[in-house]
Amino acid sequence: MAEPELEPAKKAKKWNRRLSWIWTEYSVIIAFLILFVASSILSPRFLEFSNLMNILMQVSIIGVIALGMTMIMLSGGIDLSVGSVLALVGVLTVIALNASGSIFIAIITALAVGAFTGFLNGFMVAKLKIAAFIATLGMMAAARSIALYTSDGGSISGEVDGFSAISNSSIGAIQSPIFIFGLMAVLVFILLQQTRFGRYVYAIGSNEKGALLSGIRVDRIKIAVYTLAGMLVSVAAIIETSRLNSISSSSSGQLYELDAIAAVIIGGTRMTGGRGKVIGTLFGVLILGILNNMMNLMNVSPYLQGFVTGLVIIIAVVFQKKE
Amino acid sequence: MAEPELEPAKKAKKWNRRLSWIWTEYSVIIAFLILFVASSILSPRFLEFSNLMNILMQVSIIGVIALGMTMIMLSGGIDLSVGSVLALVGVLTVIALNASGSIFIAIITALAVGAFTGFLNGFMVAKLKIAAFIATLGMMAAARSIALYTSDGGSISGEVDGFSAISNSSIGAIQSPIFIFGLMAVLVFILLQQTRFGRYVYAIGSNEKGALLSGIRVDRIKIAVYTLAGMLVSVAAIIETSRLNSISSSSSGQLYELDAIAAVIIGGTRMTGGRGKVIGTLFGVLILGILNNMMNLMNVSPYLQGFVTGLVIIIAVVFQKKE
Amino acid sequence: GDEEATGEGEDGEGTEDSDLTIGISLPSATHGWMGALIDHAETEANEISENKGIDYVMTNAEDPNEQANDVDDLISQDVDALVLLPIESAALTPAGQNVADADIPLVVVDRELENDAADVVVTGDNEGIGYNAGQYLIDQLDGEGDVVEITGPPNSVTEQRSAGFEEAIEDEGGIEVVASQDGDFSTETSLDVMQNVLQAQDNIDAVYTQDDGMAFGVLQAIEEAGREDVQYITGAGGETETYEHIEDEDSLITATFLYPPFMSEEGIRLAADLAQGEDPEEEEVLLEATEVTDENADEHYEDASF
Amino acid sequence: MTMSSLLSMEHINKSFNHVPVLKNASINVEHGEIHALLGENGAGKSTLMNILGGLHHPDEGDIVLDGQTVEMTNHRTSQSYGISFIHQELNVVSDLRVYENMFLGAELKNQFGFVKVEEMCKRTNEILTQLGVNIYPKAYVRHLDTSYKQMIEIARALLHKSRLIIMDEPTTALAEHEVHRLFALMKNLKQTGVSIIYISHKLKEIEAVCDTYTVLRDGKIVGSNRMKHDHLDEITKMMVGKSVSDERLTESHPFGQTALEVKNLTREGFFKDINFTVRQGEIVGFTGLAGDGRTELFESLYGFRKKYNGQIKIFDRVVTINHPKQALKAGMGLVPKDRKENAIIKDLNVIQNMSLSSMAHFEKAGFIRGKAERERFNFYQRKLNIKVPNPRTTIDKLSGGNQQKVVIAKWLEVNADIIIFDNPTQGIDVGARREIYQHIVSLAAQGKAVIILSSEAPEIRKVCHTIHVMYQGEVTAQFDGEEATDDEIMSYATGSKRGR
Ligand SMILES: Nc1ncnc2c1ncn2[C@@H]1O[C@H](COP(=O)(O)OP(=O)(O)OP(=O)(O)O)[C@@H](O)[C@H]1O
Ligand SMILES: Nc1ncnc2c1ncn2[C@@H]1O[C@H](COP(=O)(O)OP(=O)(O)OP(=O)(O)O)[C@@H](O)[C@H]1O
Ligand SMILES: [Mg+2]
Ligand SMILES: [Mg+2]
Repeated sequence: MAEPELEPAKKAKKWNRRLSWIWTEYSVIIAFLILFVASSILSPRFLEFSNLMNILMQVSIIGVIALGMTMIMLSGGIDLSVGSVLALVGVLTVIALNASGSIFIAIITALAVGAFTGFLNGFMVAKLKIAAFIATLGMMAAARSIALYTSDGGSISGEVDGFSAISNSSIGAIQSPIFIFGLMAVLVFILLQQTRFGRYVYAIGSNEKGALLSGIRVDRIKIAVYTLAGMLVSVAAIIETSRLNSISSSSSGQLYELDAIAAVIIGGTRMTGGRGKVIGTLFGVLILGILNNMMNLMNVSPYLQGFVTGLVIIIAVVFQKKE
Repeated sequence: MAEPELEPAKKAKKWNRRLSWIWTEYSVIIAFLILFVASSILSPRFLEFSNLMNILMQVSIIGVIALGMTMIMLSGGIDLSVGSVLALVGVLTVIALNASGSIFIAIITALAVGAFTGFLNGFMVAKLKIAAFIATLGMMAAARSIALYTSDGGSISGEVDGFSAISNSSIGAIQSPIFIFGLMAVLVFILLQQTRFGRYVYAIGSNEKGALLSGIRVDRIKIAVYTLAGMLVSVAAIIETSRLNSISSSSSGQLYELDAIAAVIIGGTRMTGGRGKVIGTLFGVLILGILNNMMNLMNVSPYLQGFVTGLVIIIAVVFQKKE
Repeated sequence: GDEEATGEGEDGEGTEDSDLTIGISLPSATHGWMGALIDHAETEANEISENKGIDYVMTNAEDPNEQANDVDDLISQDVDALVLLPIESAALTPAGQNVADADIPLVVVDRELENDAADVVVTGDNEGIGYNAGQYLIDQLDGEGDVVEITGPPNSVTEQRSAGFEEAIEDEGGIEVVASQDGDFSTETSLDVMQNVLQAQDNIDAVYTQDDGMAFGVLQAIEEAGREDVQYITGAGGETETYEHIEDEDSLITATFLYPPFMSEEGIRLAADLAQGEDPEEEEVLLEATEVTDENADEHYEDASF
Repeated sequence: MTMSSLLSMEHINKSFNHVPVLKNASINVEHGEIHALLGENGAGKSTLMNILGGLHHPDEGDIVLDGQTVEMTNHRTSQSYGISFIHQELNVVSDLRVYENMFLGAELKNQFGFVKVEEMCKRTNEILTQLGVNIYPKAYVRHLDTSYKQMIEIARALLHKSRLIIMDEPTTALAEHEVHRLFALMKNLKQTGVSIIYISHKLKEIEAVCDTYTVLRDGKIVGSNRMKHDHLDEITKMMVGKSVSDERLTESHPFGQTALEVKNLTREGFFKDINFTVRQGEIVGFTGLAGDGRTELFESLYGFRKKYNGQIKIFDRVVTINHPKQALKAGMGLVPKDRKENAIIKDLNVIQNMSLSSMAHFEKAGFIRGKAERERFNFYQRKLNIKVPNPRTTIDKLSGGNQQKVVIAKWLEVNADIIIFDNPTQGIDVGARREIYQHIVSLAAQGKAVIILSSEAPEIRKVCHTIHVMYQGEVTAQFDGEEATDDEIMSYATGSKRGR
């Protein structure tokens, strides 16, 4: 008898629950939407197609790096070396390019250098049991140093035709860096969600000992994670180097680590690992991208931009529902 | 009957145990000693009294910051904002100094600003439950931004006689920054080892939920930790501002967070909290100080200094006995 | 007299009279211009050490305090002359005083100290860059137009280059700065920033950048956007690539204003002289922010080295 | 050694930091038997099994499997020999889903390397159904109760076709009917030739399911035999070195004033309309199945969970408690369950763990008096018979049971007027268990109001004056401790009877 009365309440509850689920899982998307709508209102230019493409283009480099950072942070680690490694990869790539004249060799060099530095990071973390923060801090100093040393502190430019086409061509209306970013995002998404490797990454980040006792080769997985992330840095380095057809050993990649980490955390990945999603990172990257774009569009004083960025990062994170 | 035979073995065992204990607890001291001896051999200048005093002088600012960082990291947090906050404190201190003409008011301002930013960090971490990394990253951006804004991006100098005496006077043969550093170290040591507050800090870093269930006001302790650390940054800012009688809103404090964190970790404090010692941090700070000093003394190529630093940090950490 | 003073202590064995050392304290290479400056300094110091047997010790610092530390280190090493490029003028002023107090000849490069501790000052003209660029654009635009400023990261160099520019255009009512954004002395950042600025501004007649590297990023952004309204981009510094652009008729980069990184060479040469006990010929060497356009680019091409 | 033995570990010696833990220990397990490994807390049971599981390396001794001496390099070697290990401490990965935990390290994949989600869910469901638990395979483990987590660990061991399953205290977090299901399953496995080494401090269980036993005492083997009904007393004596009586501990005495009164306490989705009182000197028990809401109820009372409706009165004063610290000040203490997660601070040493909630007792002029702490610890060490090599070692080096004793010492030191013990004897051996209950009884005799939460009705019956039975967040029955029977309690706890 009480049934008809209960029904609506039940339904409401169900809706409630679903909403709260969406909120928990996707609060970053909501934050993104709010920022997006606010931006459209604040600046009429914002919604123009070319501007939206600009934003995507601008986030593609940090975006690719943030994908690797997501994997690392899911596994419970962190990588402070990405910016320096980007500069190192860029420098060695251009050197290889100019020496060999072959774009193919340049790309192979880039991937090899990124993979190798990533491997070293992973080795230090997994085998030598150095805290990821300190291991990659060391790598950050070392990689920048080698980049400066090999290029005498300056910047070097590609001398081979066609290399700059990598980043400066379009597929339809979409510029290739955006396309590469999208492709990498899909790959990392599949890797994390659909394969056993991805499962292990989450397991290690959540409970390393439990993962170990389940027979997972924690060390190898960690090394693989850092190596893959290093290769994603290589991809980012290729995009960046090819876009300007040059790389600066001193200024390229400065502070990219902070942007990438911020994007990952805004995207809802937990600092200590085990929880988070690639999709969150994508929106985290976009939030930062829109923010930079808007501050330029609105000509905000450069002195105050740091303040605005800091504030938005914190609001976006507070916004995430806590358990 | 077997006794006389057993005795030496027993003694050896006891020694073994004691040595392995020293090793576990104080491997950073051994690393320090090795570096110290190596430096004395590599450079005849190294052991000169004035050089040793220089080193102490040079580490005093990072040292004071690292003391606060030690507390924060023991509690399971991290503070990326220290460098920016140092600049902000410095700027506001000099403004207060010049406006009031009173050194006392300047010092009070410094402590208040540091305490307030620290409090905000602690509030975000403890009450808003934002990951310390991201909360203090936001603060890092915001504090630098305010510093730049209030001083138009430039540097400002003290105009009151006597302010620069704070850092530029000596007590006996010991310059006052060294003295201040020593005093702060003793205070933090006592706080952490001899008071309930310190015990709580360790407990929270080790098992936050367990600490809460033990009746510890986890939130308050965390806020207190960040607030105290902020005040130590104020002390560092006073030393720095007074030493140079000026502060730069753009470049002062750059990357101090990395140095301080590196010192804490080299000193054996665990990234995730609950374990570590002030004494370790002291030696961590000294290791970094000697390293910088030696690279200058030996004229290592500026491009390669990062490499050497990175390498030594990693070796010092590997060196620590792992469990 | 100086030499005897520094020769005290027990380093007697094997010491020759010509065993001189120059101390060099520079910021670290966080952008291209500084990287080039350090490179020039190192090359010149090596050359002097080969030719004249004068050793050198170089230090690099991230922040003013570290640099003050470096200077202390160099003083306690009894260097015979010191070359200093202060990260911040005010902050390094006491350190400069310490050098003077230790009777060590001091050459200050790029940025002046706030006291007279320096024996010689070698500087470029940061305000001049801004001022000359402003004048140049006023001339080119006939005193009227919308200009975008791409600045360096917030610091005193940026401040001076902005102030000079402002001063120049202040008198000309017709020039309006429609946007002023931070390009971080980086080509990549400037590209991104300029893309966004182009989005916001319908009409831009010229872009004043505070660094050649940033001019390249700005140029690329304009070309990609296919914008026809922009007619002039100016740089600062004097990179080889900039001259190529200036000589290229089609390039929008039409002028740059010298701020040569080889000023460090000059500084080290002077320091070597001072270390050998010679008196400086002049106390101030001002390297002017000479305007380089297609008319005089070939004259300067030789000197460009980064 | 007979050829038919599945496993024999021979003459195992093992020391930690030069303190011998296993002294010439041996154990022999046949095919298809359930072998009990018994001993007091800290006797070395887990250590012996960790050696078998490849987690520790013996200083001396051999492991012989099917007649062949094997080297257990690491835990993966052990797994490759067909040995599954359910560890004493839970090792589930709480951020993964149930089926992901089940198949962790042994995922089913298709030819493209992608994981076969649906199939894994199906298999998970099958096994969990056998165990009589009904969990959605895609649920996140972090949302589950401890007993379910434990079930998942067990189910995982069953999933792999093992020859030998080590179960180190698998039932500490389980309710009785769950234990029965587990036993039925173990007996089935036995029929298929699988052997099980079973560690537990609950001798009733041992008697019900084990065929043979080995008793360890201080790292030495003191006996090994086939299990017979009348061996229990003897086994106890072997373990503890003396016999332990089984009779009711509590005597009736007059109670003092009402210390705690709870009215209409409700928390949406957890518990509802809770009313009870506890007087000074009274011991009140709360029992039921896992997930009955009792832990949530008392954590709310204690201020750990903040939102509830209703009224709490402590000594006639209405109080609002929003933080454990306020509870402590109001005179209420709580000994939490799940020691590893909630109770021990693993980086603090044993003494510091003991003093953590009552630092004021050890302070002078704001500074900690280390000597006072140490002396106080010595007192509890004697009183509770805590075995610890060196009180300055971190607490995680102690055996599970001794850790629990330190936790109890910590709360004895707090000296609250009202003390809530949530599952206080989790992982405690028979001898110590009795000791702990004796302490609880003597607390009551001193006029404290005591509340005990436990799933083990037979056990708390011996101590409690009053017993409340909970079912799905409600108190369904209230008994006098002396007249309650296990069966009756059970029928209310399972919901088959309501309202009393
Ligand atoms: N916000 C704060 N700032 C600085 N120190 C604090 C702060 N909160 C707590 N403390 C210090 O932490 C320690 C423990 O604080 P807590 O409030 O838990 O103590 P307590 O046992 O409740 O003491 P009381 O009974 O006096 O309230 C004390 O030494 C206190 O001085
Ligand atoms: N990693 C370790 N380091 C040092 N000592 C250890 C370690 N592991 C165990 N011990 C010590 O070895 C002894 C035996 O511990 P073990 O865990 O085997 O006991 P147990 O019989 O399983 O006890 P319980 O029934 O309480 O689980 C204890 O005294 C314990 O303190
Ligand atoms: Mg055990
Ligand atoms: Mg209080």
